[in-house]
Amino acid sequence: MEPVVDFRGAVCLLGRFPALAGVDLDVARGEIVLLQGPNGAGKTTVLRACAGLVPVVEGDASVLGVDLRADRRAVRHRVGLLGHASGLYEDLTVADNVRFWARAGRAHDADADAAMARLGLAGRLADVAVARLSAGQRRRTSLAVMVARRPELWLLDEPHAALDQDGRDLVDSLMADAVAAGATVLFASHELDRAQAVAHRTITIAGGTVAVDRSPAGTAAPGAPAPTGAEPAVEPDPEAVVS
Amino acid sequence: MSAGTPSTLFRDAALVVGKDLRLEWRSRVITSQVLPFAVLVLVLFAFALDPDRRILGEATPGLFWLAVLFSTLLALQRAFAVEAADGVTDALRLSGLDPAGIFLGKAAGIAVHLLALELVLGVGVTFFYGTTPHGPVLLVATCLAATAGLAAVGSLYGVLSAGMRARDTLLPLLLLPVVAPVLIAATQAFAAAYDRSSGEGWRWFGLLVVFALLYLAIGIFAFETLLEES
Amino acid sequence: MNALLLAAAEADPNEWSYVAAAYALVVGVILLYAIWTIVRGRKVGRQLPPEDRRWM
Amino acid sequence: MNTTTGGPLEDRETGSGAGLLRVHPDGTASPGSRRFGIVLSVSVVVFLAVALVISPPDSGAGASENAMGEMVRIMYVHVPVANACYLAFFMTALASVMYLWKKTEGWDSLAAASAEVGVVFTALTLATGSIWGKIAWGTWWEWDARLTSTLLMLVVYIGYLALRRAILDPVVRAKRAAIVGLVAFANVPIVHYSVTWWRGLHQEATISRFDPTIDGGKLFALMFGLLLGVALYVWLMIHRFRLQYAEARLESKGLDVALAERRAEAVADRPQAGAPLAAAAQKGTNP
Repeated sequence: MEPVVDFRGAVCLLGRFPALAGVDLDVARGEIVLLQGPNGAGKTTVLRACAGLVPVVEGDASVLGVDLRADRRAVRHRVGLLGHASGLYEDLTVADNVRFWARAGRAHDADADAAMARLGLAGRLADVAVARLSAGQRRRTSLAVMVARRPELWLLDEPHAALDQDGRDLVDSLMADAVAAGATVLFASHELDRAQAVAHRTITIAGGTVAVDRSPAGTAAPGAPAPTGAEPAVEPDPEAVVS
Repeated sequence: MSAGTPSTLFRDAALVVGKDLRLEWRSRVITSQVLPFAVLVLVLFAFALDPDRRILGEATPGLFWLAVLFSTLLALQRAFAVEAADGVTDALRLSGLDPAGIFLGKAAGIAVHLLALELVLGVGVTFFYGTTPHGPVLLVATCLAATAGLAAVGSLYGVLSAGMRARDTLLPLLLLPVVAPVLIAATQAFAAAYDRSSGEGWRWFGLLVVFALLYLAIGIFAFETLLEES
Repeated sequence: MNALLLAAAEADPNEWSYVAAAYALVVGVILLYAIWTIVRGRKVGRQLPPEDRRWM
Repeated sequence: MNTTTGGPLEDRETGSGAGLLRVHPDGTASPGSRRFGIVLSVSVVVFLAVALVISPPDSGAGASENAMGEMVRIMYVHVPVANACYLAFFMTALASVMYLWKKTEGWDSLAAASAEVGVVFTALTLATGSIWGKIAWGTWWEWDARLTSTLLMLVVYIGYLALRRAILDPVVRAKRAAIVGLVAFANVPIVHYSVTWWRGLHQEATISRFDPTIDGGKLFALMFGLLLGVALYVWLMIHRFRLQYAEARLESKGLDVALAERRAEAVADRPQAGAPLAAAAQKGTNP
């Protein structure tokens, strides 16, 4: 089973600041992995590095079999990133945005319409300009773009933020569906109760390094690689984690 | 998608230009702000140059292109502010769109806006300055070539200064000296058309074409590098 | 135009002052620029560990 | 430190070449550049003597109406300075191409250093050209093709330097500056042709250009000037490049230190962030 994310001592600089100071990270296909850690720990940078947006300047890093140090652009159209920013054109409507980004990713309008329906954006909201949307509605639109594009690796930065109860449940079920369809999910969150219920595995990031990598078997080992030889769909045991 | 085939290149360009035109259709920023600005510039020129003394008529080609140039700056700032807002640049990088296609699409979108502007300004100089247009073929050809050049070099510098400190002041400083040849050539070609001495005008047209092709080529090759954050 | 040039060709004492101004400008500006560069170099050099100043 | 081989010129000029060769410990000078600088400053003095005193004024041997008299001397500085500015911008373009190809910091530093030196030389080209114009045309500025295109070139490269100041991230700055450095140079011939045709249309006749009758003494002064201009450019570049390089080193200084500091945050954070998780982990192990 080839790993989807494979980082070895990855260093990323934001300007002159080492946001990642040597990260070892493994994510296997079909896993849902939670990144947690304090503000400024480097969670967002891990996600952006996985998307090929931030260059890895030292160490080894590959995502979906693409060596990021050799060509970090090649992986971009195969991943989906939900960041803090919406990535939407304010003056275009919800439907305009979802269709444009879906087409850019070689998806069909039918995929875009289905995604909007799934996120509860069909109907009246579809023709509203993004500038008029609430934060939660924008979040849903960004998620609809993601769903329509069907990425192989989902990178979600605090996906639950700004959403109502319904929306949060929806995010969880979207992640489960994505994994069922053969994708992989790596997400960062501060809402540990909810997030750990969904995640197969939790990785704690601190100071730009992996502080704790808690594999499903429950062994806490700093910087230890995940058991990549294991079966893809690892049984999550939410009760054990949350209790 | 660093190496796109020609078909994906033009597909992506069409997608981007379609998006930009739709964006203008929904927001009307160019129509309701830049266009009136361009006409206002024509009126201000008349105030500065005393309309009774026939200076306006003689200076029409130069004033026309100067008004186009100033409006181009505004149109560019609008076109690239849209791409820099709220994570859109990241989304573009991740979109899988061919960077050269994005460049061609942005340039085409700007070109369409500029051609609309030039049409209005053309009517404006005829109406306000009393200039009678001659040599329509040369006039139209000059507009097309000059617009292509302005759109190409403008898109190149627009993305270059996007997301940068002090970009609003930097863009004119970088762009205006580079497009000075367009101002000269387009003005001379227009003057030739108005004077019905179009033989000279076609030489200027040739220079405009060379300019446009050069900057289209540079943009296609450089845009991928410029789109990167680092 | 020719008359102008002919006038210039006559040994005009004024001409010398223009020539002197041109030379003073060139020498002065290059000298100031050189000094400014060297001063900046020393300022930056002070903050840099000696092993990074490879030209030494 | 090399204190030998003080040439006769240095000794005559300074009395002690050895003392002069001692370079400032913090500066951008090296014994080699120091020696070069001393030779250069002596050459400048010799050049001034040749250009201002020894060489004859232009008497217009061939056609008397073209005589330039004393003002021919301006040419001995104007032409070399103009030559050096083209050299500098050519170097910027070359270094920009090399940066885009090799992506190494040194080429970026070279491009930046050369652009700044080039701007200084271009400003001097314009100033001396303008002074010459004041004598020849009676006005400080004439819309002469060469003056106009040089002015545009100056503004383009001032823009290049402004761009470099506007970007903080070294890699982004290097990439964008390289593209602008390249575009600026590609623009030079276009500006040249457009401006030349433009003036060609309107000028009633070409007003006297820099074409005096060149003979022995004047040719020597001009050649000496050209050589000195190139040498001055090289000497300025040595210092300016080292300065740029030192600044770049300073910017990227201490990655190791920064990494260690960053990793130390993890240790500080671990008690708060890791503890509840570790507890959870223990529960997970023994269900």
